[in-house]
Amino acid sequence: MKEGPRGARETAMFRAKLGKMFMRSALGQRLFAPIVLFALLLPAQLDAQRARPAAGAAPADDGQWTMPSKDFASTRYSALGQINRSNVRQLRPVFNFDTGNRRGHEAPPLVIGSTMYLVTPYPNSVIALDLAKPRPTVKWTFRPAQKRAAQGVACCDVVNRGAVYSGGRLFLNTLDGQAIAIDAASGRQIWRTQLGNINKGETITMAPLVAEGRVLVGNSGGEFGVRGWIAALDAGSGRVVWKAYSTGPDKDVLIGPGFRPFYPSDRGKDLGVATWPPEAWKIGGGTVWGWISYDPRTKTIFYGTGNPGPWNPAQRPGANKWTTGVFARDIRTGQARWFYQSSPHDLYDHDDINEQILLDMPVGGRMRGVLVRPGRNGYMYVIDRASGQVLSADAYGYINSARGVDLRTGQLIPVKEKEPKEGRVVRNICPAAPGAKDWNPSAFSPRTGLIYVPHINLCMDVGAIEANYIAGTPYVGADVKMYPGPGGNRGVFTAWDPVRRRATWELKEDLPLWSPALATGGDLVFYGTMDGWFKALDATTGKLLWRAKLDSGIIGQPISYRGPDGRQYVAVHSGVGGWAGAIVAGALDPRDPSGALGFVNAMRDLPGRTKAGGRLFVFALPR
Amino acid sequence: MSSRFRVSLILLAALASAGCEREQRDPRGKPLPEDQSNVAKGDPRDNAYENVSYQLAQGQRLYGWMNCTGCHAHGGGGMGPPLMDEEWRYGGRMEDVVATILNGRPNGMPAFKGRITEQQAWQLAAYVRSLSAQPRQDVLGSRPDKMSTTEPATISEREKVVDETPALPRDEKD
Amino acid sequence: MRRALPLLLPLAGCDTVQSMTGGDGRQGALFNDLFVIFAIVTLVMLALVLTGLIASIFRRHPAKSSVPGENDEARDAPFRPLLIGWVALIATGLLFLTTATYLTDRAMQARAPANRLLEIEITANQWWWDIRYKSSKPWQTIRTANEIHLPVGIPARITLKSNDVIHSFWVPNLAGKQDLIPGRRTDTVLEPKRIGVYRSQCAEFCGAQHAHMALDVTVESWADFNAWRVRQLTPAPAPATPLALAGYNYVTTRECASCHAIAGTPASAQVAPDLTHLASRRSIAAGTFPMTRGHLYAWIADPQGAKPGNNMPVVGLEPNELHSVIAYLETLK
Amino acid sequence: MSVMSGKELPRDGRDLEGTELHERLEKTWGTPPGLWAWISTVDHKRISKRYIVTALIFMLLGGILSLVMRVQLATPESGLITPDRYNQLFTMHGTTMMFLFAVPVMEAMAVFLVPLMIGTRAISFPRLNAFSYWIYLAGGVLLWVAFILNIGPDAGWFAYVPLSGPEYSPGKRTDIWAQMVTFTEVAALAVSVELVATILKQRAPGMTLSRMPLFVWVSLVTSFMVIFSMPSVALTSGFLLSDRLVGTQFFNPYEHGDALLWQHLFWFFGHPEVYIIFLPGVGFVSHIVETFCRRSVLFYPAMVLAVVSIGLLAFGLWVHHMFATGLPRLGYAFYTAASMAVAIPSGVQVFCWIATMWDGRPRFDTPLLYVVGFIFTFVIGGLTGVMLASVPLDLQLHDTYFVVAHFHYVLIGGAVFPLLGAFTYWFPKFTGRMMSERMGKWTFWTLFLGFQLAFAPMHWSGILGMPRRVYTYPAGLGLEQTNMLSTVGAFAFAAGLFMFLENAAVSLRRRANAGSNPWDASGLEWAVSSPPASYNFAHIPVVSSRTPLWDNRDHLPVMTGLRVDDRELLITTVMEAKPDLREPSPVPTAWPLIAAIATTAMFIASIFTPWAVVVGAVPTAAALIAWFWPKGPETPEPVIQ
Repeated sequence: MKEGPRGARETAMFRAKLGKMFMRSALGQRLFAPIVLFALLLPAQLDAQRARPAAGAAPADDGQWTMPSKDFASTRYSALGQINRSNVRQLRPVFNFDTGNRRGHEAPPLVIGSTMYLVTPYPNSVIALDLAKPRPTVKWTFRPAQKRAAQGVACCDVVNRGAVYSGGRLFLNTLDGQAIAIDAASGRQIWRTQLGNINKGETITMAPLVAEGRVLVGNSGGEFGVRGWIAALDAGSGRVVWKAYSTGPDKDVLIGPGFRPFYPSDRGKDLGVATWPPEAWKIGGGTVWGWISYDPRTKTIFYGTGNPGPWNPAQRPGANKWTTGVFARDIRTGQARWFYQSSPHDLYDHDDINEQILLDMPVGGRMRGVLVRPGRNGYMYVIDRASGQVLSADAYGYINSARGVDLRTGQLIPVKEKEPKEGRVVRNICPAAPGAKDWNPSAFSPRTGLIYVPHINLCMDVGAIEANYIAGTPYVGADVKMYPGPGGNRGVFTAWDPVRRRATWELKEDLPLWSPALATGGDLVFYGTMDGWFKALDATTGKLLWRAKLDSGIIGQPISYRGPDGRQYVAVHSGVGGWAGAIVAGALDPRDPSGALGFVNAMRDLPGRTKAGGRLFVFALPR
Repeated sequence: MSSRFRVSLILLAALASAGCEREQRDPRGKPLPEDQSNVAKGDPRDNAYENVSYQLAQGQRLYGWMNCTGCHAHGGGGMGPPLMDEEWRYGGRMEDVVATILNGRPNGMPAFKGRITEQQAWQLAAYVRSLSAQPRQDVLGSRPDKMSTTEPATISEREKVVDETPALPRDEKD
Repeated sequence: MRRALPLLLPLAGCDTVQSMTGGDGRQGALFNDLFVIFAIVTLVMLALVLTGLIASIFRRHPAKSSVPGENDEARDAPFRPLLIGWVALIATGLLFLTTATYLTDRAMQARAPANRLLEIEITANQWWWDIRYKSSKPWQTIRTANEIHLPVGIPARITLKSNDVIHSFWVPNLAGKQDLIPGRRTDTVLEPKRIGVYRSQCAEFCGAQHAHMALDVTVESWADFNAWRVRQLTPAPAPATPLALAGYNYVTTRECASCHAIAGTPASAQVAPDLTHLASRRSIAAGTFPMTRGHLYAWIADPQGAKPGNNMPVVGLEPNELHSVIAYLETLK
Repeated sequence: MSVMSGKELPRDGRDLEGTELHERLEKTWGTPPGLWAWISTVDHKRISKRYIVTALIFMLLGGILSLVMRVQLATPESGLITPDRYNQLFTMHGTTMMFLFAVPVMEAMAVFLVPLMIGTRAISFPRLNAFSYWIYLAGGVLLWVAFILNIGPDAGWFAYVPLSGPEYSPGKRTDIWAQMVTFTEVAALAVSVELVATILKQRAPGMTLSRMPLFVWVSLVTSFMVIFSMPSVALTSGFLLSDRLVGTQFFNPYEHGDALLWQHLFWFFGHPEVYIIFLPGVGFVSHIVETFCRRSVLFYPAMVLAVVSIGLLAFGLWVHHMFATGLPRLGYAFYTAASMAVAIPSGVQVFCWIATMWDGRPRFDTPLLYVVGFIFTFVIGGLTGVMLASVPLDLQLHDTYFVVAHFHYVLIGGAVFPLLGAFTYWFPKFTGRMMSERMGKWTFWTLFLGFQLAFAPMHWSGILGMPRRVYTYPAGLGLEQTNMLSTVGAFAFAAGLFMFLENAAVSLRRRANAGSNPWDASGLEWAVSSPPASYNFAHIPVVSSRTPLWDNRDHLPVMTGLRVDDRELLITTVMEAKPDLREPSPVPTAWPLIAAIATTAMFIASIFTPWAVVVGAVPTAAALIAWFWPKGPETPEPVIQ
């Protein structure tokens, strides 16, 4: 990709001219026009105007769904196009399956061959369904042995974000901190490794990523003063190959000579200690509970680190490295390549764990290998995959707590008046603690070149108080009340054009969007709402084309697959919960606005609009 | 005159017993009764903690210090169940709440035995019960000097959000 | 002149560690100067009044026979110039004192250049002081309690805040008071002039143990101060004896660790004084007792004994636990 | 011009003289014996005496508390009383002395003396006067019963938030304190309104503003000060109560309330309060000086001007209580200047008294001794006050024992010494009996020396770094000797007070022998019998000078024309005191007591549930309706000249 900006433009112009000449000629019009047009326009789109998944990270679709993000580039794009804009209205449920669990179902079903695998919230049972049968039946169920007490240290409902299939095995994490490999055929446990310690508040809720024979696992517990880490386990044995902490001395963080951060503020010795008050890094958070992307060409993983602990910023002066930032690491050794901190000295629990979609796209006229991530702090970051340079950072939600990102230094420019202070409630901070977008990932369609971002529009009041660290109990130090942001809508569904750096279209949703998006080759996007509507939109215009009401709110990850019968299916879990749905899943009392770390205040109407549930729904066109 | 005097003395004594109980300030807490045979009548410490303002105020302070807020918020719950409703998973008497605090419960409530003193557990239990309005309401102060948790915040005026859904032939429902 | 103040105070005897007469800080010295000025002026005024009073009592008054109230108004007239003079004298005196006040206040407010300032943040709690020495390098932040060290001759800016009620920060030997008010941030500057040990005490009524809310102030040479600062940054040593180890195990896992922190150990709680260098401090429980083994025993065995109502509970340690806890705490130099 | 009469009225008693007139008037105005009459009386003299006796009882109680505190502080680290109890003790001491003793006793003196000094038969709004006493009594009893039940307030007499707020003062202690403030402020406001109306509209004919006795001037100024300052504390104690009881956020910094709001509002009342207590002392001293020097006080206009200007300045210096809070420095200069400026009018007053002594023929009877003690003590207190007005000095001296010494010098020196002098001076008027002069002199010297011994060392305690409101102090700070001296002095002072009461009690048992004007004083109050008859004046006197009894030694001119068979007052014009109207005066009734009981029940119950305000409003309203129910045409009639 060594094309200069001028070269790209000239190529495009040449092709356009060529096309016009052919169109004008009689021969072209009659015979060749359709073929030539297709041949000329497609590469023109790909090359000059549109983003496309990173080469090698998003292989051609085989109709299966083996990992929650669909591919290493994290596109959540299914190329299946049987269901499309014209026939989606006939979509109807073909079967459903009750998981028997009534907490927040954030996991996606996986489909490998003719088997579908479900992972429930705690106790994290794995259920294999045989799709070959006319009415799918349970092949086997796996119930991991785990500690009940883990439920007490799960910050935001006892969720699990899914398993991964690789080489005949399923890999999943349990709430009490284990990584487990099971045989996909039999449901038999192959190995299990205890990684987290719930007595310190460590849990694991993330879905692992498997590549290069490594299972990548990170911990949760940023609200408990744990020390964040990511570990690579040998997929065969479950042995820990490397483990990189998010705080502490360089040797713990696996920062070595190969570490070349783009910005000077990230260079220096042992910044994971020096940017903290003494000892604070040991209980400083930076957990890795979100999404990992992988670039097979450079053997690099990209992942974000969570918030520093406690929330009350006065207790941790300094930049608090390496929390709330993106790491690029060598998957083989774990050695860090670069780091970028989107919220230095995080003030608002803006974990930086959101998805990074690996794209190749023109930036300033030149094709760059980038990762695009809608950050918790409300900025859509475009970061160079090789160097860690922020190429652009544009607000995709309402932000009044920052003035922007200084692209020269990479630093977020905070608004002083919105900094939480001890002794006085700071009001109307936007975005709120869950950010402009929380964990629920976006989808990217190479057909439209748009990123589909399901996100939220909440603001909050924060009253910071001195947090007290007691191992295994929450370490937060803030009273929070959230409420709808400007406009009054709590959710937004945005189609973002990464090249033009703006939203192409936007859809307001009353409730926060807590479910991820799915894009398909039929130019459709699917997502669910917390009151149980499963919706399909026109991917180019955002027009609602179809919707169905499920028995409980949707926070699950929708997928699409080709069934054994060759038909395209769309599947999603209902089962409201998570941080936003804790008021229903945990039966919280709406009279206390500070419940669920302040989320209850924004969701007081949810119990009247949906109920707890846990059921898989599969949709298809009529036969 | 003397009979009136006697009546007022009795009234004063009644007031004294009522007033004194709520206003006692015993920084060392009440010791365990020597004679435990009378368990049926309830632990005598119940009243000594939950009807005493000082002990409730101590419980309120500890509720924050011991990070109860982190899981149970200010009664509404979060990671842990709400405490301001009428439901008690493990019993709602003082003794039950104290036992829950000290010994923990299997679904995630950590044990605080050895982390706080027994006296502090009783203070906490008294405060926890006050969240659901169990003890007398004139015992605990109206609010702490912290963010208000009785008023919902609505700084940004909430407008009615129109659901931009077109009329569909039928909505699928299972 | 500042040495003249003690002369005015015969009972003072000598400067103590908690006395306004010390003048051991820049503001304290200015206070002394101004106090002497006020004392002289007010004593002169008092002398004038008393002279007049005594003279009018003992002067030879006119005979008693005349009618009361006769010609009173006419007899007022001769006193008029005297009254005007008296008012003029008072007004002049007040003007003089107001000017002296204004100039002293200005001198006290004069701030040293920021680069020479030491930044300290003091948070008041019922009934102890939480101390943080700030630094542009966060890892050099020092956290301690109930004791501050200051290098002589270097101004220290002290940021003050409160976690609960209103307190007042006051080192009489060094400078005047500044309240610590919840919801507000206030600050003051201390500029000690003499090496020494001083005592500060909360000066705004703050509840049950207002009387036992003191702060030890050590003013020392720059070298000594730096040595202290380096020592404060070191984490607690590992316990060396079996007894201390038993104490370590207790302190870092049991009730103590729910409120106190000791750097270098798992105990990281923040609602009570930091204990990392407890044994190096001059006193226990915010200036309630001197730091001795006996007082440490007394304090930990029954914190509600000498400081009733404070927030440290009676844990009820067994004797062997108490011995080991004390043995460990004594290693926290 | 000796007699101005209305038109011929058959019942006006103009022709009556001596015993017959007395009997007719006594039948109209008197209070018959018996419990019912005792409850329903509206006679300002009886109510004033109740006020004074009650206030003195509270003073004794508050004094006992201070002795207990002094015993605790006599030695370092004394374990005599717990800190919890000690905090209640000093809060009760301050609250009792300020709210239940000093202000009420000064107002009570005015309630007794002002109608007599201005020559009227009754105070205006006499039922309100009765009501104010019952309310005051209820507030005081509430506080003290609570204290005995261990619910005594413990946040200091100025109860700074957030310490006094819902989180840091659990229980009902502070609620009781705040509600007691409500009681006393209702009482004080009521009395002030009565006094203002009485002084402005009921002066004897001819008593123009420039002939008003100084004590009446002082009462007028302090009454206005009460009217302007009390609403401030009413507001802020209302805020505190609603924060504590229904969870409002006035003082919660987290919810953008402000702890300093309390201090501003409290001291906007609290500082004038000091002058409300001290100014009546100025009045007492002026009268005593005049009588015992046998010469009117020099420069009457300057004295009046000084009193008025102190009254105005008092509202401009509340911030000098808040110098350590870190308010903007620039504003401090104003408050420093205003605080120091008070020295000028005070200096004028001291000059005038001393010059009066110089020019007069002083007879050093006990009342004048108190004046001498007052001048000495008050001048010292005033000068330390000048020190405290200076920001750099105040930042050191504030909230130390230096301040404790200062305000005891000002309040005991400036108000209690004059008050004791005034008690001695007017004792014959109150009771018809003289106090023992010999005992009086012993008492004075004991009090004076005891006071100096108790409070002078406190200056040193403060300078040596002893903060106020500490229940103990460590050894080795040099505080042992000064505190021991203070304790010894406090007991001596207490002994002096006991001697004073003993003297009064012994004197009361003597035969009434004082006569109407034992001191040969000049004011109208000495024109009536001792103790005065229920109707005060058989005929309304007519005044033509500031010293009517000296200027008309043989026969005080009077006017007639008021009814003898009905309660009627002469209303005169505000400035010139020309006869204007004849106004009916209410008859005795129990409704004030019933209204007070209803109000008290509502106030106290509101501590326990806010619904009490709603429920309690009904009986209170009913009592008030009954109280004010019109009983027929009672319109004032003009005086026809």
